[in-house]
Amino acid sequence: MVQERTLPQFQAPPAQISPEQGLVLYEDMILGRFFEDKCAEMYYRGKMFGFVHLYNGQEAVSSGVIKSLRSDDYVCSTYRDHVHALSAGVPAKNVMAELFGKETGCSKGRGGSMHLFSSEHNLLGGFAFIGEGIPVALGAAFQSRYRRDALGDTSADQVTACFFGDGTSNNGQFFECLNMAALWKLPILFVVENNKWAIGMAHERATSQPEIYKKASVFGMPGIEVDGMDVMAVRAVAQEAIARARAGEGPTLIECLTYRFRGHSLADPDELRSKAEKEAWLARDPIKRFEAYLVEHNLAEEGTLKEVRDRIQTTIDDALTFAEDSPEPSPDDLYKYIFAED
Amino acid sequence: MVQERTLPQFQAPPAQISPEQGLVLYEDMILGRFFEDKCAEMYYRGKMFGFVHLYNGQEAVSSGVIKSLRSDDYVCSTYRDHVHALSAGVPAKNVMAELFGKETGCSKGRGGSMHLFSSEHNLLGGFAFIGEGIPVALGAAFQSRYRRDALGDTSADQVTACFFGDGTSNNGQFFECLNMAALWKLPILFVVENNKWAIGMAHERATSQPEIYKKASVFGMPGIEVDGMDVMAVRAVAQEAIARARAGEGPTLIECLTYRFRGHSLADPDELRSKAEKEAWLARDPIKRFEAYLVEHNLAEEGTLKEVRDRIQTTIDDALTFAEDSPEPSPDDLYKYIFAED
Amino acid sequence: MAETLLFNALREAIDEEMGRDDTVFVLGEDVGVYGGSYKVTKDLYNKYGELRVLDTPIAENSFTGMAVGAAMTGLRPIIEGMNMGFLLLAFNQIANNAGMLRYTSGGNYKIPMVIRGPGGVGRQLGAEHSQRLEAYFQAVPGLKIVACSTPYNAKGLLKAAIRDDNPVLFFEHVLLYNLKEDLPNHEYVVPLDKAEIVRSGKDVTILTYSRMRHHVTQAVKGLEKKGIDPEVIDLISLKPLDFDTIGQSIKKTHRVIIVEECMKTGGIGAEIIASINDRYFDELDAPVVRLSSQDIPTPYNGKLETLTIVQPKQIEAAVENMVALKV
Amino acid sequence: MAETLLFNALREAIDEEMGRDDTVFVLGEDVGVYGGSYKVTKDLYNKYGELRVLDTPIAENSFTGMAVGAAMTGLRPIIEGMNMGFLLLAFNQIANNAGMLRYTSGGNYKIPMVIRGPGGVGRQLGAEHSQRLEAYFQAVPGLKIVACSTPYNAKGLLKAAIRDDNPVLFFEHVLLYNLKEDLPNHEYVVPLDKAEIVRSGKDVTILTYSRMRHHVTQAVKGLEKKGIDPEVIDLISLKPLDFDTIGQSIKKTHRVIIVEECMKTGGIGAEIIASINDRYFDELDAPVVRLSSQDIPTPYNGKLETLTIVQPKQIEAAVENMVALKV
Ligand SMILES: Cc1ncc(C[n+]2csc(CCOP(=O)(O)OP(=O)(O)O)c2C)c(N)n1
Ligand SMILES: Cc1ncc(C[n+]2csc(CCOP(=O)(O)OP(=O)(O)O)c2C)c(N)n1
Ligand SMILES: [Mg+2]
Ligand SMILES: [Mg+2]
Repeated sequence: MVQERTLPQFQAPPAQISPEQGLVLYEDMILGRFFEDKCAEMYYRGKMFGFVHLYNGQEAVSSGVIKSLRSDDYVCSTYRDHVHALSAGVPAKNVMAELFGKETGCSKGRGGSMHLFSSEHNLLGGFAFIGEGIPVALGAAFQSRYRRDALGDTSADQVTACFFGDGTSNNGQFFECLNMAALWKLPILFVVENNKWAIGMAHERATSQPEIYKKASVFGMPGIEVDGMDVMAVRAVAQEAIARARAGEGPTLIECLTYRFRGHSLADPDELRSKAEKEAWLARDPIKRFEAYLVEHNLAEEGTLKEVRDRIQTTIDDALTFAEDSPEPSPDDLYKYIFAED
Repeated sequence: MVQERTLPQFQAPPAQISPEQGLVLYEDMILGRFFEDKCAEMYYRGKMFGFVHLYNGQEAVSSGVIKSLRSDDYVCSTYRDHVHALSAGVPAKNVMAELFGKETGCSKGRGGSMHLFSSEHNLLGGFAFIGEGIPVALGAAFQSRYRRDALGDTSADQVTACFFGDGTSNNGQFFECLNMAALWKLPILFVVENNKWAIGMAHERATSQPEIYKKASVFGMPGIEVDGMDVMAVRAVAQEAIARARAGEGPTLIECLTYRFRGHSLADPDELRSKAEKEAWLARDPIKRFEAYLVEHNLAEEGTLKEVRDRIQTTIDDALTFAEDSPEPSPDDLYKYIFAED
Repeated sequence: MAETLLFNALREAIDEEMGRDDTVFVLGEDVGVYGGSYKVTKDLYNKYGELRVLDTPIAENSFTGMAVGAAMTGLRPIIEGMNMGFLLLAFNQIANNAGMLRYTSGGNYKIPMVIRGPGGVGRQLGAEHSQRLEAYFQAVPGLKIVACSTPYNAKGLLKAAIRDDNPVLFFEHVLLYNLKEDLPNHEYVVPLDKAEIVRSGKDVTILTYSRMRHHVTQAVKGLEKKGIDPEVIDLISLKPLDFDTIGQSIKKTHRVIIVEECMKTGGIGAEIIASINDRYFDELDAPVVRLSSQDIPTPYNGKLETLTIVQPKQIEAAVENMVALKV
Repeated sequence: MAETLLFNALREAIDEEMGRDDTVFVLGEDVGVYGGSYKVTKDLYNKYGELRVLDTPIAENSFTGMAVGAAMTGLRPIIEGMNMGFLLLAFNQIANNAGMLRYTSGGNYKIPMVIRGPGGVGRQLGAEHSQRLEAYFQAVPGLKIVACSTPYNAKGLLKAAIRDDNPVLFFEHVLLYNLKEDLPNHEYVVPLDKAEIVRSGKDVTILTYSRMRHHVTQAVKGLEKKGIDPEVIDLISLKPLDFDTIGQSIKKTHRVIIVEECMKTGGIGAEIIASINDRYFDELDAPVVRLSSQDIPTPYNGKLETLTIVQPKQIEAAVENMVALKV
């Protein structure tokens, strides 16, 4: 194992967040965690199929970034998209139903785990192929600028947050889009979730320069490294980047150092990551850490947190029931949705 | 017009080069210049067709880099490839014949101006599409390393020089290949001929960071800026990069600041570049400059240089005669060369 | 009526649609300041500004994906492929995102975008600049594929494509930009999904598109002199094919010749023949004749290039031959 | 004889060829340390080292181009597309460089490379992971396209593909990796250009490939019980098609059914029908029947997915119907 990167230190002053905001973040992280745990259960029980990529361990990134956005901002994800969708406001029941391929799924059962969409929540996808979501996110960001500067709509200050992994940062689309975003000062956050692995490929074996945030520099774009296991740290960085983007000052590249607690997908035997590495990162569990922070700073009591967990457990159970009880798409609709008129 | 970049200063001590070497470079630059002038003449006289991209003004790059290579090294070019082919040793007559679509052309008349190939001279192409030659060059460089390190052939120390333009440096393949070359320490030179324009697109309008050589830094690769109008400067930089590559120390990115004295292709009206800009760069004509250098340092006399020019003029005239007199490919061979067995 | 060159007809279409709907914008290499390699966007940069006529870096895959994202969020991008061949670099974005995303998203998003530019075999442009991508893209679900062939249909079809709520691959031909035609002064739109009957006839149905329409027209002159009366149909829509028009013609002539510029294997003609087999097998008096380009990369040499694509004389001979067999 | 799983048959082929010729190497995502997503290169990294089993970054277009360059300079790369769909990102390198460069270079270079990996519709993998690229690539000149379907032919064909001096697109099927078969202990190679007669018969010719071969085999069981005697041909080579074998069969049965997993429009079946039209029109007693996947992105929902691809019952019905019409 190569030398671990030292995580940047971040001391969040308690005043940075209100108790209410703290609970919003906490609830969102718990929702993500419980949702994924339920998926694993369903998959292993043979009730869910296809490739399913879980997000456990990375919750601080999704919650820290997306909960700092406005509801009319845009979110663009990858195949590891359940939790981004939940943070963006897509109801758990519609995400779960999608994973069951039901008509009530957010993609009407047509997409599945890797293709979550919700125009209502400005969730652009759900992209199964590496890197292909980055240009799409760029397009949403371009659209905001277009409305503001070409059409004169001063209210068009939406920001787009685009998520992807360390492995994806070696793909050409990443660089092409950094360039265009910086060149045209587009309101976009490139959020790299560096979880150290791309399936079985250790990040250091795939890149000649593992510090991804530094790549921003040669595009004249700010690049920031953040402890991706600390939701307060991610939130602080995200808020600043969002403010810059909204003010028309352009894009930011944010590299979140994080870790996935499970294999790449539920089909991955996960034999290559060392026990020591896994344990070191499990000890940084972003949820435990945030619980401690909330309690320590008197932002919430353990009892309140437990209430949140119980409530979310119910949400997940309801989502499952909803998904299981929902109807399958009708065979008559096999050709629906190919064209806009369908 | 944006502020011109200041060209890096380079003072070549005369001892850097022998009179013989000086004449080799001079002859190569003259060959490139006269060849292209003849192409323009043929095109305007309606004797040459297709898209023809000339190299006038950039000769110091081709001669400075390729004449520093060994004959068993590899060269990879673009659609602006005539002069790279000549520097690589492809006889002028076979290049000219190719432009006339003749069977004696280096690509047997099948390729044309944008598709020059010569396996005999390790010229990998002639690539008509932006950036697509970069991975191919990477493959040749990988092959050298493979032979040396996987097959134990210690003589396999060939270096690959890969040429492309400023506009191409915004394409994903450029970045993908920088990464792989640095990661695997491949013996390759990425030579960017920054002539400030990509057809009608000014470099500054296409990139968020115009200093291309700096992009190497985030791949852990040396990046060097050089006055591309000074063959001695290019040569010095190339020699160092080649030595590093040959020694197994990996790739180098070289940005040559240069200028094309003609339009993008012979079909380009060239209306966008300002007169002032053109004149400023014409004043830096690499051939005039090198002539002055040779004479000033007593490396050659004007009479010798004139002899070279006369000889090359004859070479070009002979090449033209050869091309015109050569046979067309036979219609019976329409299907030849599709498969290796043909 | 105003005599208009084909490239200007396209330009007018874009200009009119941009004037009509301010969510319409153009992007691509050199579309702005330079005015487009074939001048289809000339001066629009000055008229509409740098965001609505956006000069992009040379990054086809990403700017195509960007257009998809812009379309998903309510704009109507027109991508100019400086040469359509360059869009091979954007194959993934065109197939997976432009073509399939609406379906995969269960109808969450629509993707109104046009991808247009010059395709086809020009004059000694070499293999890579002489592509006929319609064959590569025809199997992609969710795409409409259109080929224009005259100034009149170029203008009307492009306007329709821009208004269409689906992704449209719109092929122009590098050798047709300077065709001239009198165009109506009033506004008009040509439907994307209707084949055009270029010439009514009874002896044989000739199906063609793009530049080959003009090779067919030339051949027809010779055929008329010999008393042969072919029906000529310009397919216009390469996907979906207009089988109403095609079928009616087959029921009349019972003989079909396809003249296409794409390569034979896996080309548009292959799908036409298969569809005719599916639908009109019993109407055929003879096998369909497929005149396609040779299955080779386009050679640079002018004579080989000419041999690679179908020439009017070959069309004439094939029709004559087919009609003779009838007797 | 040793009972071998299909993925291991492929692994043996690669191992044997790498042992035989040290210019053969494998590259792709997770082919090395991880041993390949479907374990086709398991342990080869330890045996041959990191250069001969090269783990690449996720950069399909560039590593494919890199393989082209390595092939031009004397190596014999085998690219693993972790899923063949990802190679849409490398379309340009595959078409323009792997496919066309030899021709365009006037024979200066040959490009011996294999591009292999899983394609086809799996089990609820969603649209992008359920591609059938053979339709997109079949029009590219200079490529050979092969689809394996059993452990036996997988091994022998892959060995032949590696030895071939041309670029070969080699399709495996994501649902066939665990097929088992006894393989000979001696070395063997299966020619790339020969279709395989799976079952001789006289009533109708069924042309199929890849996983659909097994759907056909299932259908045939039912048909046999009904006294129907179909000839089943696994095409193996999708480009070029083996018309010697296909033609002989048509001359015997005069009836053809194509069963393919690719989409109907512009699929392999379209080209087959067109070629049959060109060559054997008069031999046909009935239109060719084309059973293809629906022309839609593969839906995730299991039931819709099942409806999207051809099922054995549909094959049975189609054959019965065709044979019945004969009477
Ligand atoms: C174009 C493309 N190539 C390859 C893949 C297969 N693949 C899926 S996920 C993955 C690794 C991605 O790693 P990273 O970007 O670090 O994201 P993570 O999975 O760690 O979140 C790969 C190679 C793909 N989906 N798309
Ligand atoms: C993939 C691709 N996209 C676009 C083009 C069209 N094109 C040819 S040259 C060129 C400009 C290239 O500029 P640069 O890289 O600076 O090289 P230069 O021509 O200045 O030498 C463009 C856009 C192409 N050939 N290939
Ligand atoms: Mg990762
Ligand atoms: Mg340039």
